Amino acid sequence: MENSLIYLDHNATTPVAPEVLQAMQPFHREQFANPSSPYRIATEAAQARETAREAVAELLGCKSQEIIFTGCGTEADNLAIKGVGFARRQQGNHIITTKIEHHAVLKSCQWMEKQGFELTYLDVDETGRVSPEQVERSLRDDTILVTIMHANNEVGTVQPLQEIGELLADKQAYFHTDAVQTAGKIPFTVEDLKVDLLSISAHKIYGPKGVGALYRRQGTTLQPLLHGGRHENNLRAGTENIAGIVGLGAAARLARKNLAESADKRVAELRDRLEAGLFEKITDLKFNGNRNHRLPTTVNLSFNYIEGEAMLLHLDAHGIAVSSGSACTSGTLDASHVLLAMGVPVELAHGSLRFSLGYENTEADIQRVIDLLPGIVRKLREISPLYPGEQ
Amino acid sequence: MENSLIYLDHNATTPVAPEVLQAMQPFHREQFANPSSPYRIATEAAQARETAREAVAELLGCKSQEIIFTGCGTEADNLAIKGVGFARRQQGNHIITTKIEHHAVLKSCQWMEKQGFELTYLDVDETGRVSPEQVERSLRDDTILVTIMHANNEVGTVQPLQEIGELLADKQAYFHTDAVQTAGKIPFTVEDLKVDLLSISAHKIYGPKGVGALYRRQGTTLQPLLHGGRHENNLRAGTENIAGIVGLGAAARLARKNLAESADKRVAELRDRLEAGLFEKITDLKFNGNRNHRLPTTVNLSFNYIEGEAMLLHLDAHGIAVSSGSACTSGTLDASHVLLAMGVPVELAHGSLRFSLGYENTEADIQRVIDLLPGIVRKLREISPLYPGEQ
Amino acid sequence: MEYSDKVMDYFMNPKNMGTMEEPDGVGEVGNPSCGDQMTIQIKVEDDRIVDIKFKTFGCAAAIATSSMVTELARNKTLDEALQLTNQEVEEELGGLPPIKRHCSLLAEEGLEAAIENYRSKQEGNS
Amino acid sequence: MEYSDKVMDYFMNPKNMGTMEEPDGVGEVGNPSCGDQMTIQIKVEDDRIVDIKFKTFGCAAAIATSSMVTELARNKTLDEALQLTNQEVEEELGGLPPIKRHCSLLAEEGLEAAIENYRSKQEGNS
Ligand SMILES: Cc1ncc(COP(=O)(O)O)c(C=O)c1O
Ligand SMILES: Cc1ncc(COP(=O)(O)O)c(C=O)c1O
Repeated sequence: MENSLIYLDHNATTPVAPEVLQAMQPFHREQFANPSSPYRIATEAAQARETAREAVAELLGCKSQEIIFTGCGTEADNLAIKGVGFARRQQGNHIITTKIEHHAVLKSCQWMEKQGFELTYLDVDETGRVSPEQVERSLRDDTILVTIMHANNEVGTVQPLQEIGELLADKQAYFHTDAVQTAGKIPFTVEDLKVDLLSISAHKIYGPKGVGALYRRQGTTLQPLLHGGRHENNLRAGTENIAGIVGLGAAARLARKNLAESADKRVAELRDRLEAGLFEKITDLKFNGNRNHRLPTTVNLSFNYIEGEAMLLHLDAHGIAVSSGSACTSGTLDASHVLLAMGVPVELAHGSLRFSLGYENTEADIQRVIDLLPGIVRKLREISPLYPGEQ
Repeated sequence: MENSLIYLDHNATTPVAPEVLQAMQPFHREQFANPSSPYRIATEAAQARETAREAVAELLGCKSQEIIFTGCGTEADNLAIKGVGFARRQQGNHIITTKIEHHAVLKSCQWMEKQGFELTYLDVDETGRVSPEQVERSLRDDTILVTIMHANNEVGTVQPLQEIGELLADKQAYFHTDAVQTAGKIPFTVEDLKVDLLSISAHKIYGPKGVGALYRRQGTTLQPLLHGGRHENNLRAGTENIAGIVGLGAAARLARKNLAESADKRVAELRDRLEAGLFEKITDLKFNGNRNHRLPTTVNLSFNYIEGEAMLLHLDAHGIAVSSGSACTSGTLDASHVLLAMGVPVELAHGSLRFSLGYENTEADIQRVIDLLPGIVRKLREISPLYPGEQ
Repeated sequence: MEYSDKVMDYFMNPKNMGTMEEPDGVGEVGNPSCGDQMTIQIKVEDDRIVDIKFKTFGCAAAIATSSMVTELARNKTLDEALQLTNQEVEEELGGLPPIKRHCSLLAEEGLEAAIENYRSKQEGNS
Repeated sequence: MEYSDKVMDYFMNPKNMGTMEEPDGVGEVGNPSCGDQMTIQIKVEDDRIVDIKFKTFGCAAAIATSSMVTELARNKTLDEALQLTNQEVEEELGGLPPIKRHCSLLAEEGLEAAIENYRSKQEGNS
């Protein structure tokens, strides 16, 4: 079954690339030592960790001391938000974010509200974009943090971070972005975005699950989230997951190579072909997102009259893996908070599919979806009491 | 060099066992899906996670729903302490712990003090043991949590948790233990210890780094530390590190098998041989710990007149890896807080070595240490201005 | 989350799907903005359901339970059909994932609504 | 944390280790409860250090810097020797890990204390 799998859910997670897996291999049984120890084999592990840190820093265009390794993207987001909040309570009490953040940011912000912080949740337009003017209007003297994701995981809309970063430049508020969906997928540096803090996660870019990182501009005040040993410059305790960290480093190197070879452009072409093919064959289809500012990997569509999971399971029966809404929020039956914030009607939000492509996808993969999905949609529409029939 | 390595620092970390590594292998590139997704390959990943949960539950003698996977032992400790503290603030404000906890507990408790909680840090006797009576005397009406480690990582002293658990049975205070050094190394169940919360870490028992777990007795109120998706029963967000979790499950199974085969007794015999051999050949040696209540893997000794790191590096030059104090606190020059709390004079605390054995150690390994260390000690004592010469 | 084979079968190949000419009773329950809606039609002879059809907008569980409830109700008297519970529907399907339980309520309510509708029309006629 | 090869060499095979009969000056600095203590002895002829010995309780860095400072001071005039800084000692060793920097202070202070001790004895004699 796995052989014939067509995987189109790369925004949820990716397979570990062969070169990444190989880089990790020696750190399980051979160079397994705890890098905090002073003996020789431990020093080797510590060196491998620092080499990985440099690779991540190169991907993000920052200094290697500015990288803090964490246990996942979620932890990086939590560390940024709670770490800044608790560290800067003296300076102020107000945090700005958006309504379309990943739950790692949204739920952290909601928790901060319970701790007495004041939160502003910004609206987005119908393409999922925040306006810099609105950020500016929401700024207060006591705003200590603005956290706005780089690209949304569900619809792929990329935010105007540079403009927002510029208007924050002379403000006391720190600027954090959740770049879990963009790091390694589109070219940028932390200087381009003008951010102080930026979260990434290895498993979204062909690295292992269970490791992420937070970029923290030098001088940015932060409290640790995990207290304990003096690991990661006293900002993240816990024996380092050396194999995972080495894997993130290798994934960062691979991502740079792919970007240098315009792999992002190739994947965008495939994605555009998929989108065009589906629009050609399926009526009552709605595009969700922003065609000018979008991740190259992602297309999100709403199929009127039918529900997303039903389509997804039919595709799965043909060995095609896609997502309806965000994988992280499955286990809930609510419609995507992102689509709703964009003003998509609830029925259409329930009827959405996200296709997220990866570097290993082929034209044949795309063609198969274009061949199969219209029949599935027809079948489900026949079952649907909402469908008025072909007009 | 690695071939001839004699590794005697298993309390710091362990190599991943071959069977554990093998169990993890399929989850990097084949069954790599995000287990939250509803399609088939994701379901397989979710099943692997649940199988691992059962294995951990079997090791600890609890229900599998009572296991929360985390990113490391440190995170499990932080989750227990902060998670209970924030969840039970209404019930009370007082937390009891000891002076010899791992920094993951100690620093979490100190942070809680900054958040307005009141902490009691219990003393230990000269063997590193807490007295249940003292726990009882320290209990208050507003005590919401007692956190006492199961066995200390530096000296191996095992605490009388059962007695403490019994006296807490009719109190409102939850009982947490950091069992990172005991789970899988000595046989016990959570019922034996009468605890409500218990932390473990995979890399101490031949599992991978970057994964741990918290046992949480059903009904125990807890707030998450990492907010985000609804993973781990809403108590720990972040895409699950499936390979790591499967590795922890395999390590738990291996640990049960080893315990069933009395591997703990064999390792204790080797350890006793090492201890006896060193006492026979080296004068002015001090035993740190409790010979009746001790981890089978561990012996901690103070070598009068000389300093630990110097011995450690000489041993390293011979390919022997040991620890002086806790690996997690290296990077600091303070003497071990554990030895100081036990009343060991500062010079002797500076002159301590921890040998922590593992299942792969042989008699030949031990003999080599007994052969080499006396000469190293002699050499360093000759350099030492404190050494009065052989009496 | 995982569906039983039987759920998947009833979802992929739903039985009694569609509409009929001149149904004797029609039930419409649910709401697309809640993610599911169901229409159920029955044909009644001698107080017995002799034909039954449904259409459902919703997830796999909603479609499968809709289909199953029509299977179970067919050839039952109206009173017997009213005894059908969502538990029975679920059990027939080999269980549902906990977060999908509410879907089986839709099916039960749909059938009830259709019988209700038939009976109120009968009263109107009599 | 990692030591340079030269630190390791001076630590594993310390030069000028030991004590001498009738030293002209003795310096004792540090404190075992802080983790290191050093004794340094010098023999002086014509205001020049002609022999020098040390003993050190402490970590590898403390032992290596002790040994290096004795190497650097030997055959220097007392004034020249007093010019020796902990930076020089560190540099000669190819650097020290940041958290070990303080150890090179011990060596500098030990040498100063020994020269001080010699000079104060001279004053007593004259
Ligand atoms: C007793 C104890 N608790 C907690 C920890 C922390 O575990 P981890 O390194 O997995 O974060 C350790 C080891 O470092 C330990 O020995
Ligand atoms: C935008 C975004 N932020 C954060 C996360 C969380 O990352 P992780 O799953 O590594 O915790 C994800 C993915 O799940 C994501 O897509």
